[in-house]
Amino acid sequence: MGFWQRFLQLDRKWIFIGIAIVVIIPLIKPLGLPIKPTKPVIDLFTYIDTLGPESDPVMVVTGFDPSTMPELMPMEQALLRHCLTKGIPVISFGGLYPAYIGMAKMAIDEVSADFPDKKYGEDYVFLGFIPGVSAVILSIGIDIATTFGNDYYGTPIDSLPMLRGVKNYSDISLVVDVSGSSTPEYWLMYAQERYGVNIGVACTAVSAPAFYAFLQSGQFVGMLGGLKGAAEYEELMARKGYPTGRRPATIGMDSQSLAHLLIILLIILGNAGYFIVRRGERRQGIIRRKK
Amino acid sequence: MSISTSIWVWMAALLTLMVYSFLYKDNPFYRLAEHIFMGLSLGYTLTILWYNYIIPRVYEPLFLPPHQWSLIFPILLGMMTFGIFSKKYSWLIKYPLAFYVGGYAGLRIPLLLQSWIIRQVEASFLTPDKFTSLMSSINAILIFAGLFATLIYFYFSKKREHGFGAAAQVGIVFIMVAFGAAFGYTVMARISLLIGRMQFLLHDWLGIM
Amino acid sequence: MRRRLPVIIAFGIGFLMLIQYFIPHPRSEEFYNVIVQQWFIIIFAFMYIFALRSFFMHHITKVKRKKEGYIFSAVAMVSVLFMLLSGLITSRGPFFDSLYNYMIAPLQGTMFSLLAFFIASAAFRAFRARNVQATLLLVTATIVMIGRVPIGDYLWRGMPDLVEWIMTVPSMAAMRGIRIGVGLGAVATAMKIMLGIERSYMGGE
Amino acid sequence: MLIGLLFFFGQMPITVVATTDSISLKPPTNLRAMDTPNDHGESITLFWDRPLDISNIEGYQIFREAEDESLHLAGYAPVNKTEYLDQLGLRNNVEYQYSMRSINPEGVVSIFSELPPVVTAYPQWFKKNEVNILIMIIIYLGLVVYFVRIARKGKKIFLRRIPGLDALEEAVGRATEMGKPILYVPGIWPMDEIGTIAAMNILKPVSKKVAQYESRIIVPCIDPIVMNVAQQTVKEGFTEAGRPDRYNQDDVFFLTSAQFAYAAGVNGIMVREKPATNLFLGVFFAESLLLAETGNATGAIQIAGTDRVPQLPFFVAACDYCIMGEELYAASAYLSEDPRLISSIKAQDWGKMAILISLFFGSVFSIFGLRFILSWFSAG
Repeated sequence: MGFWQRFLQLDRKWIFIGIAIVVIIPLIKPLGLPIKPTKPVIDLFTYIDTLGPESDPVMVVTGFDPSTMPELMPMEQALLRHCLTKGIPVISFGGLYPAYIGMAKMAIDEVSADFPDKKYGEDYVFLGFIPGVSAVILSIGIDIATTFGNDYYGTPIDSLPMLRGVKNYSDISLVVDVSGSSTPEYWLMYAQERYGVNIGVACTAVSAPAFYAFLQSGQFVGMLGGLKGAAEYEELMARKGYPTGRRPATIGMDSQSLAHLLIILLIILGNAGYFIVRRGERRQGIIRRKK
Repeated sequence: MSISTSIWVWMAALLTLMVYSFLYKDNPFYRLAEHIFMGLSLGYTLTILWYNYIIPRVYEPLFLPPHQWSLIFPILLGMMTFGIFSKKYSWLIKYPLAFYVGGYAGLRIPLLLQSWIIRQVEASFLTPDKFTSLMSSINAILIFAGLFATLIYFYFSKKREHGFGAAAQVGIVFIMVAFGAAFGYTVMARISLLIGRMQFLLHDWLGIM
Repeated sequence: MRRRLPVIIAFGIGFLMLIQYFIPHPRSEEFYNVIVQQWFIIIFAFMYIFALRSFFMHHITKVKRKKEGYIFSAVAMVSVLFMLLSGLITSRGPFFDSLYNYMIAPLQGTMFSLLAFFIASAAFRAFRARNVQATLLLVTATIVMIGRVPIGDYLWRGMPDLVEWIMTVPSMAAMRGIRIGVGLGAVATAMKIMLGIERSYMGGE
Repeated sequence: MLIGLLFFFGQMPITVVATTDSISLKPPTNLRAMDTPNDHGESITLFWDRPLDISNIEGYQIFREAEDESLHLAGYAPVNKTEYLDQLGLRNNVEYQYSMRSINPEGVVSIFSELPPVVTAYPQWFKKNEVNILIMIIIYLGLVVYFVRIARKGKKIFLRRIPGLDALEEAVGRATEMGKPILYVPGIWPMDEIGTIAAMNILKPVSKKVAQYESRIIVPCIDPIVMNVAQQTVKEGFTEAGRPDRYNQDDVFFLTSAQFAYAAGVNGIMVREKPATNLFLGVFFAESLLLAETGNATGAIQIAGTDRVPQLPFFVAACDYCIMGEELYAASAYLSEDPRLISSIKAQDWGKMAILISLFFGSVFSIFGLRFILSWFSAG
């Protein structure tokens, strides 16, 4: 049996080992493969980047649980970092479902630890979960203080200096929903269409195609899709010289790229082998027939 | 960063490794993780069922005032399942099954019609607003043709001859492109999951990245 | 009668649930809620008794007969009781949450992530250009795969756009076609059940 | 929650700042309030015309008052809107008085608009906007019944082959030859999905074949109702084949209750029991490839079928045969050889044809500005 024949029957364990290697090695020793930001990411980044300390706050909504955390946590952290770096007031909203609040807390705690000069209540606030889903989105459009009452830590909204003068969506420059589900559609339907607030979306690679239509129609300001979107956002921040932290998405993206390349390589080699073996078999067939 | 000292993180890490051992071959570690997993998930489901469903939707309405006595009917219906213990009355289980399956069948009909048929058809008409540019016109016609061919591919009661056969051939071309695209598209998400698990092992557990 | 009554029940409740959809009145919503959130749940709960019986019988038999690997059956049974009791005793307290977060969730995530390996081996094995159809499948998959990572962008600027075009034009056309077909088939099946033409789900006649 | 909100809004002071700005700022005109149609009540729709000069306006504040609700801010709409749906804290059959005013970015407000007549929200008994769906159901039901009647008269219907189903018999036979069991995985969704019901419908003819071949079938279940149905179905299948003695209830069992735990368990069964044939028929999600790839590694013949479109590529890649989409529903009819079931497939085809014709003529007419066919397919 020739090399190609054996290759075609390659035990899948070798493929598994290959995938493990190309995923693990870049995580330990990042390669720094180049990343080229795409338009939806640039749009969202630029929108936030033009804001400043005097702008209306940006609201970052947490919409994911541990199952989609690998993709979405880097996005949420990059967005929070960007805002804090630029001094844009940030409202971190713990989400429409109770399962998301833990993720939101983790994100804001980790990021704010890197910005010791930013004060809670003045530079950023953290709003907790309240039940109601679409009713919550609607009532933020009327009055934030009465919707939430207190922030996550139990402080009345009225006594948070940052939120003075922030009444509803008309005083918010952008809502970004970092979501592992279809909640961006709720924000679109209830906040954007009803109240005209700008919406950005950060979602998993799987749900990104579903939101493309809204992006094209201009209903979303911009979009981060999957680990790639997060990595592009980190890249844009790095280009501007902003602090980016550990850049988890960029690190992950190296693994992602290598894994894709390995799979493609396997497909190509598999087909090459297939054709070589088949041609060999055909030739043998011809020889046999001649005999 | 250094290796984790939390017993919980260690537990999670060991279970993770046990599952990955399946990639080499079936072994007692995988088998242990598998059975723990099956057991814990079932226990979890039962707990959730108890607190989120049985207590608020059955126990409380029935035993707390105002008593919702009508719930006796589904309970009787449910008790009919016990018929399977006896040969003579085993047919009794057909009643709750008929109720449950029949009810859902009726419930699904308008929903299926709306989201799987009407919305899809509604979006597929070639209306003048789809012909704003050359590219959009080509795309609109391609989608339209692809949809036609795919539907014809699934036609059961006609021989695939002449035009019909050709259309079905075109249909399978579109279907294969769609499958390839879906496959390729999913690769990214699956690799991301693996990266997430590896980051857990390397960062949260071993503390080496 | 014994044969017809279940069919009549299936039709009756099916018809009511169908009509309910078209009535927005709170009465109709209440009917829906009672049936779906209470009646169906109760039937479901009774069926669960049998599911649990099946689960434990399956494993107890293994342990009793000391079948190969019976120890794992014991582990499975202990795990159920352990999780259930820790949920009930602590009324879903932090310990219960930790069991979920550090045992169930990682197991779930890891099982899910096995797909990264399997998708690679499946692609290697299945994506061979045997005929036109298979070639289309593998070429599209490869293009989409490469267009999704930054390298695709470097190979050819238009790569991400091409991927998007594939997703939104030919792929969408086929997906829609399949969906409409599935919709028609599912509605027909549901109607056959309501009409009692199809009743293998209750064991047949 | 909503009651709480209402309470808050009720407490809110309304500050009216009268400045020169507030005089130049004009309120919306022609405010109309009506009950939102085709709903369960508790909702009112407002319409208005924009003021002529909107240059300095940021949006409109909407106020509401009732006998037991003092005048309070009930909503907000951005400047370009002319419609608002009020659903927060409304009650049926209560008379509400609405009013509106404009607000500029500095928070300066205009005077109130003219008051429209009082309005009440009330529920309706029929969704008039979805009557098209009802009509389609009736027509389709008529088609199904019609073809079933024709079948009773004994008219033969041509059906094309489905390769996966043709292979089924061979796959069952192979398992018997090898003396190994057949694994039937009925998906991971409860009995409320039509795809799962279809899986149960196929299970009966399959188990009948299994009994005829004196083979063994293993059916691990994830849902209690599916398990009960599967037990009934397999038992009946064995009985019909005249082999009730071969039915083993312990082979149709409840495995566990969660998606990936189930996948882990089924994988375990596949590598330990080494079934000769794996059938994955029903509703599958991400676990599809986990199962199919493990089954492939054990060398089993695999036939898969699902109505979940996103999972089809994985089954196509990792299984020997794949029953695609609606073929799953047709499969039980094909296998049962019951003319009544087979005939209903004809109704499906007619449905397809009707859709194709509507799409074609709807598109052609719409180019000439006639949109009546399009309106049949508007969802609500």
